[in-house]
Amino acid sequence: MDEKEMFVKAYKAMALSRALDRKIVMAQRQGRVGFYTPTIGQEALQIGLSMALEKEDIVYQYYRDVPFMLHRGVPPETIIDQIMGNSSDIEKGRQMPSHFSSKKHNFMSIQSPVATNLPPATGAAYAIKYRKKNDIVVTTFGDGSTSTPDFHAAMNLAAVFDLPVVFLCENNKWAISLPVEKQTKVEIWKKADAYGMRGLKVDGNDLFTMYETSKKEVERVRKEKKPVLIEAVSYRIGPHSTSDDPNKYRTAEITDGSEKDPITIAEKKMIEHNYLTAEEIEKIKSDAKENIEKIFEEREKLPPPSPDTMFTDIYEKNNWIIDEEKEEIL
Amino acid sequence: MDEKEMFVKAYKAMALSRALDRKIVMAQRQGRVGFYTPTIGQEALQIGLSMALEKEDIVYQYYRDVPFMLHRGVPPETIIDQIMGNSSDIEKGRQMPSHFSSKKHNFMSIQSPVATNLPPATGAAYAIKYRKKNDIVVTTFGDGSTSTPDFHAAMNLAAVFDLPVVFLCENNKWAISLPVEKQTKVEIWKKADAYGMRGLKVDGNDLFTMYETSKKEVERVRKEKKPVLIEAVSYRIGPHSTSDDPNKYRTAEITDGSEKDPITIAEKKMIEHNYLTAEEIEKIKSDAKENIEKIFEEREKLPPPSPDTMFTDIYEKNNWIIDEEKEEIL
Amino acid sequence: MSSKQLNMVQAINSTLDMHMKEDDSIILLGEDIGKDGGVFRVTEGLQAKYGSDRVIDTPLVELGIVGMAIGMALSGLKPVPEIQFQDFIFTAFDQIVNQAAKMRYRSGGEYNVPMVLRTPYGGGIRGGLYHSQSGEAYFAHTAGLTVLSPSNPYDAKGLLTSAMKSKDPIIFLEPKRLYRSIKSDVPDEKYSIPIGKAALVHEGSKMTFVTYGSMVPTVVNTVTKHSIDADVIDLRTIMPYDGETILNSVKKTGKVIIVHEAPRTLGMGAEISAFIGERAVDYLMAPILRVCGPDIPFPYKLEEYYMPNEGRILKAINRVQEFR
Amino acid sequence: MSSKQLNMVQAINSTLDMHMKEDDSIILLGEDIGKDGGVFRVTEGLQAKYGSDRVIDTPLVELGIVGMAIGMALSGLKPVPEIQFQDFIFTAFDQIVNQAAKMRYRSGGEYNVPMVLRTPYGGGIRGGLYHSQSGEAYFAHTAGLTVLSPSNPYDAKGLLTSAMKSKDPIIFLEPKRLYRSIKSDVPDEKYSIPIGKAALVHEGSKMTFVTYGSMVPTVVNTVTKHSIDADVIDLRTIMPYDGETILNSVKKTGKVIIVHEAPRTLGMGAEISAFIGERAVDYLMAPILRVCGPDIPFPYKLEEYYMPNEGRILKAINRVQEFR
Ligand SMILES: Cc1ncc(C[n+]2csc(CCOP(=O)(O)OP(=O)(O)O)c2C)c(N)n1
Ligand SMILES: Cc1ncc(C[n+]2csc(CCOP(=O)(O)OP(=O)(O)O)c2C)c(N)n1
Ligand SMILES: [Mg+2]
Ligand SMILES: [Mg+2]
Repeated sequence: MDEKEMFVKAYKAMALSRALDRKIVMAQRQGRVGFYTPTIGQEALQIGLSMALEKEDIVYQYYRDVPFMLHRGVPPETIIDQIMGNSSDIEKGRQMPSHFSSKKHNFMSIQSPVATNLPPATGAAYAIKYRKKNDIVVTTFGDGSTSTPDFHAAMNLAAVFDLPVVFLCENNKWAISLPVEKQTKVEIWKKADAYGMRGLKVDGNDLFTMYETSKKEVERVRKEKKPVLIEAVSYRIGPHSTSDDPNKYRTAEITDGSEKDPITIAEKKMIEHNYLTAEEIEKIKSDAKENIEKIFEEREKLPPPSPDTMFTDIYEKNNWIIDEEKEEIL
Repeated sequence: MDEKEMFVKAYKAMALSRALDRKIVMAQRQGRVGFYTPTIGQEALQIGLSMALEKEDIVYQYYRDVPFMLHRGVPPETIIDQIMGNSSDIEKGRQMPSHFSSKKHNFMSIQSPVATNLPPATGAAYAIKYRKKNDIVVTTFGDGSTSTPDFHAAMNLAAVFDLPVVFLCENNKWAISLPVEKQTKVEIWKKADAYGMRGLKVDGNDLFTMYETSKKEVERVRKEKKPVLIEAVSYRIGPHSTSDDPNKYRTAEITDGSEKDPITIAEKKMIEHNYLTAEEIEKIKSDAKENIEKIFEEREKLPPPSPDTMFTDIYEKNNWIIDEEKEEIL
Repeated sequence: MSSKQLNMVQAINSTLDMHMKEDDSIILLGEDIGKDGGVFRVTEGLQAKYGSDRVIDTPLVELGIVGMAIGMALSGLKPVPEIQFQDFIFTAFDQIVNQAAKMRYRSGGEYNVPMVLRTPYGGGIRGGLYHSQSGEAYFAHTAGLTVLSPSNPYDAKGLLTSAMKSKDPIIFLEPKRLYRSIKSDVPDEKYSIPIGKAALVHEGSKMTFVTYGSMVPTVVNTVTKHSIDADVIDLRTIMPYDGETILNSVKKTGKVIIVHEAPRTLGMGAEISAFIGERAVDYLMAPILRVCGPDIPFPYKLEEYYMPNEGRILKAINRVQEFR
Repeated sequence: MSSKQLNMVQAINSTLDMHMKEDDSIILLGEDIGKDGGVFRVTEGLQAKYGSDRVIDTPLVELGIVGMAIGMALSGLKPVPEIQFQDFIFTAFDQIVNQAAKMRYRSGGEYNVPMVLRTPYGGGIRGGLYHSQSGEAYFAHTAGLTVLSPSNPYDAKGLLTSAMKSKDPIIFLEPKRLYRSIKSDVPDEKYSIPIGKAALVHEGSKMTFVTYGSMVPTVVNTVTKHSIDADVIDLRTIMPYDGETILNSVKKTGKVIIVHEAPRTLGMGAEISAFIGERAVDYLMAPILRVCGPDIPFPYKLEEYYMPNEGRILKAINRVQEFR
């Protein structure tokens, strides 16, 4: 793929995920979706990193990574099925919306307790190194997540054992209602110093910068088998989740979103680089919207999982206790 | 107290704790003591800091802080009673040796899970600040403890809330069998940077340096109500505990201990400063030894706590379950 | 005596307010509890009223919230930490189990930890695996902890008031399913419901229900609707549970059904059943049944199959009725 | 078939060695397990033999040890993390309860965590509050975990071999009190003891003992010494426990005594008792008794009062014998 194709693909994923985001937020307001964590504003940083990865690389992502997943080839159907918790959902309707999984694309299964995906990411990287493979592991998390025990544990282990891990902090400046200045007194990328790890900050709103930086860093991690902490600076344009009311705790720092919106920034550059024309951009956007509308209507019709699916996958094989409880309940 | 008196007191505490240490290690070999974590090598750094504190300051110490406790006025009897777990033990024989408590001296109760004393230390500091008092909190821990979740949590909270806490890392270079280079890739004092906290390293084997540094730092913490991380560099001359055999994992880096031994260093300086003569030093040492011998023999005769003491202090008042179990057992 | 119709969120909010007004040693701390008023709005308005020193928005670290609260308690304050969802408490589990619970004992009584840890628990809001757990058994199995759970706004106020007076760590479990679904008449003045005393919320003679928290309305409604001649015991205090009240009822009825949302295996039902099996086996006229959550993670889409409901309770009633 | 007289430390060590030789996906990790050979010497010699890549000395972070092991397991390795003392596992509790235990379920079966978490547990070495805990109930209450505990060197090898074959997370609890106190004949070749199957280690007809881990020798010795006509069931698998074997015995004897070191309230005894109360109440000829650790922290000096012993077991025997 040449640069142009690559960026066109990236832009399309941005547009698609924005369309999906809008649709789900709307559908939630209409009572058609239970819950959702909007990703608006974090498209560029996720996709910029994704562009730098290989298919075999493993991602321990978090709940706000829909753009990442879409760019890496997870079909919107898979995303929507999870959000609906329908009978086609990989996870069999077990998890809240936004807690995706897709083994086929080397995305792991998302949990709610924040940052607890980080220590397992180091284990995956250990396995890669032990097997002398060339893959790397990416793990993502928010600014708030840097305060957790799991962040500390994972950062130190990755550093001590020289593991090929990219720690991507998606600094959207907020952890629900807590601004990042109250989360910690330093810039996040500097936390890498405490572990003897490389750390850096990058403008996460600019797809092009994000890609350039990611490419360099990913190459280094792959070659040197050493971790890096990338702080991608962005902004949580939307609410924390559909249950959240940001008016309680923040005034509208972003008036119309157009200034810092990574999609607007990407569009300008796409035109500058002659990768896309304004018309093509409009077409991509309206196609994305249409596409998502269609898929959503379609997937919404799928039935919920059948009740007996609730009683599998606790273990490889049910024990007698679960079988008995299943019988009592169903 | 003038400087001389202060240092003489400090030296006496060093000598006393060394004598006690020797006695307990020996008694353990003779089967008269169950377990112990020797403190040899860490006397100067603890006492140097202790010299800089006020009586009201609160200490969340760890299991290797006997010198600290002795210097701050905890009688050797109290220490030995805890080690023996006898009927005079403040803790009623409930804890393993080395897990001391002395409210009277503002020492907290020691737990085994390492570094879990650190988050509570921040709460104590919060209380001080909230009540507009002038005290500070000191919390101590080893180099290995910096890898724990609790270290990370406490450091960040102390920094974010500007709390008057001295984090004293007693870097004795080992965490049982793990050398500090394998614990983390950076020098410990630098970890403070990750929290926007002041951090510094000091020669923990030199009582005088340790005192000077502590005095400055303690004053700053008290005045500015901001935390500090002090890495006091030392060496674990003895085994991790009486159950440990260091030959399994380390060669004898210290041949005879005389070079880095903080007591030897202190003695030289005491003589240089004309605080003590060589004869006085010898006298202090032999007095300490004699004193400890006497106390140990005495305390060893005390009976164990009576069995019914086992069934108090779970709650302010026993519930019926505990009462019933007590009756069944006794 | 004046009173108000309040839901549980309002009852807890006003009780916290009442205590904070009287006692400046009370400090609330947790994630999003201040400006935001808590994700369930339980602490709404309290930061505005008492300042950000007393209603602290903390960084994202449960271990730190609990650990810090322990230190506050040891220094004479009365901390009330909130864990946003009980599901997230496990990162702080060591501080709870190894520090708070054992402090008084290990220090020979020198130190104690008067802290009231509040946290919403249980299902009913489509929260899936990580916003629905009922972990009371983990705490009830831990010596040194006291575990409370109200089943209505009136009890919430009374139990919380007792908790605030306790000198030991309290785990105060708020059934989030009942936060806004029921109201009760809550007196304006202070009152307390003693720790360790259950309530007989329905009286009868043919069987005994033992339950607590979110399942109390479900059981009472089922019993009422189907005119079942049953005692329904609302534990209110999960640990130490009120053995006496249970025993008196069982000796009268000879039949027992225990209902809770938490997984069956080693859930509170196991302890209650064993307690009865130890001291009232000769009064039993039927098997002791447990109607509980199954031993599986809590599912999102099918949550109504997870939580005990009228149908399952009726099945259990039929089973014990068949026995004679 | 050749065999050797081994103690439990030796049996576990040689079993790990046997599996590691065959399967290079097995990785051991933990504090002081490599150069030092583990504080109980269970992993002695393995780092020298298999290298520091396969027997990893980790930094001091249980949460990281378990979390890293989970990631290894998800990437096709077979990690065997060691927690130095079970008492220290709580800082890793979230990774165990919310990650390892729920991974298969939450991912719809896409991912699973084949990890064998080893940890010494229980009293008997004068370890006080933090080197003596028996926390099996915390794990057994957690859906998704399998909990094993051997009571002798032979079983240790057989159970560990089954654990190594499991595709799900195993909590392998080693009763440290028995590490060196008993030997048994351990065959050199591989064999496995099935998960979920108890052993009837003493046969009789008048009463049933249910026990496991460190208490098995205590119960068997008491029963033998006093010629008690009793079944003694060694669970071996704590979760899922072998309900069938328990039930068969109880139906025969009508009297049950459950013995374990862990605190009584919500200890495994509660579950076993409730299980019996649910399905064999009409066979019962005496109260179901529990002889357990009390609901207090584990004391140092008076530890012999904490752990169930011959005297307390005899008292329980007398109590059930009086009943008829
Ligand atoms: C351990 C834990 N505590 C609390 C929560 C509740 N919670 C969910 S997301 C969130 C904020 C996370 O902020 P950040 O890491 O910055 O990610 P963002 O949502 O901003 O992308 C909180 C507190 C949780 N999920 N897990
Ligand atoms: C959470 C926890 N994990 C493991 C242990 C076992 N352990 C006791 S001390 C120790 C090493 C501590 O090293 P360090 O912090 O450097 O202190 P030092 O003993 O060297 O003074 C370990 C691993 C423990 N007590 N707590
Ligand atoms: Mg954020
Ligand atoms: Mg050390």
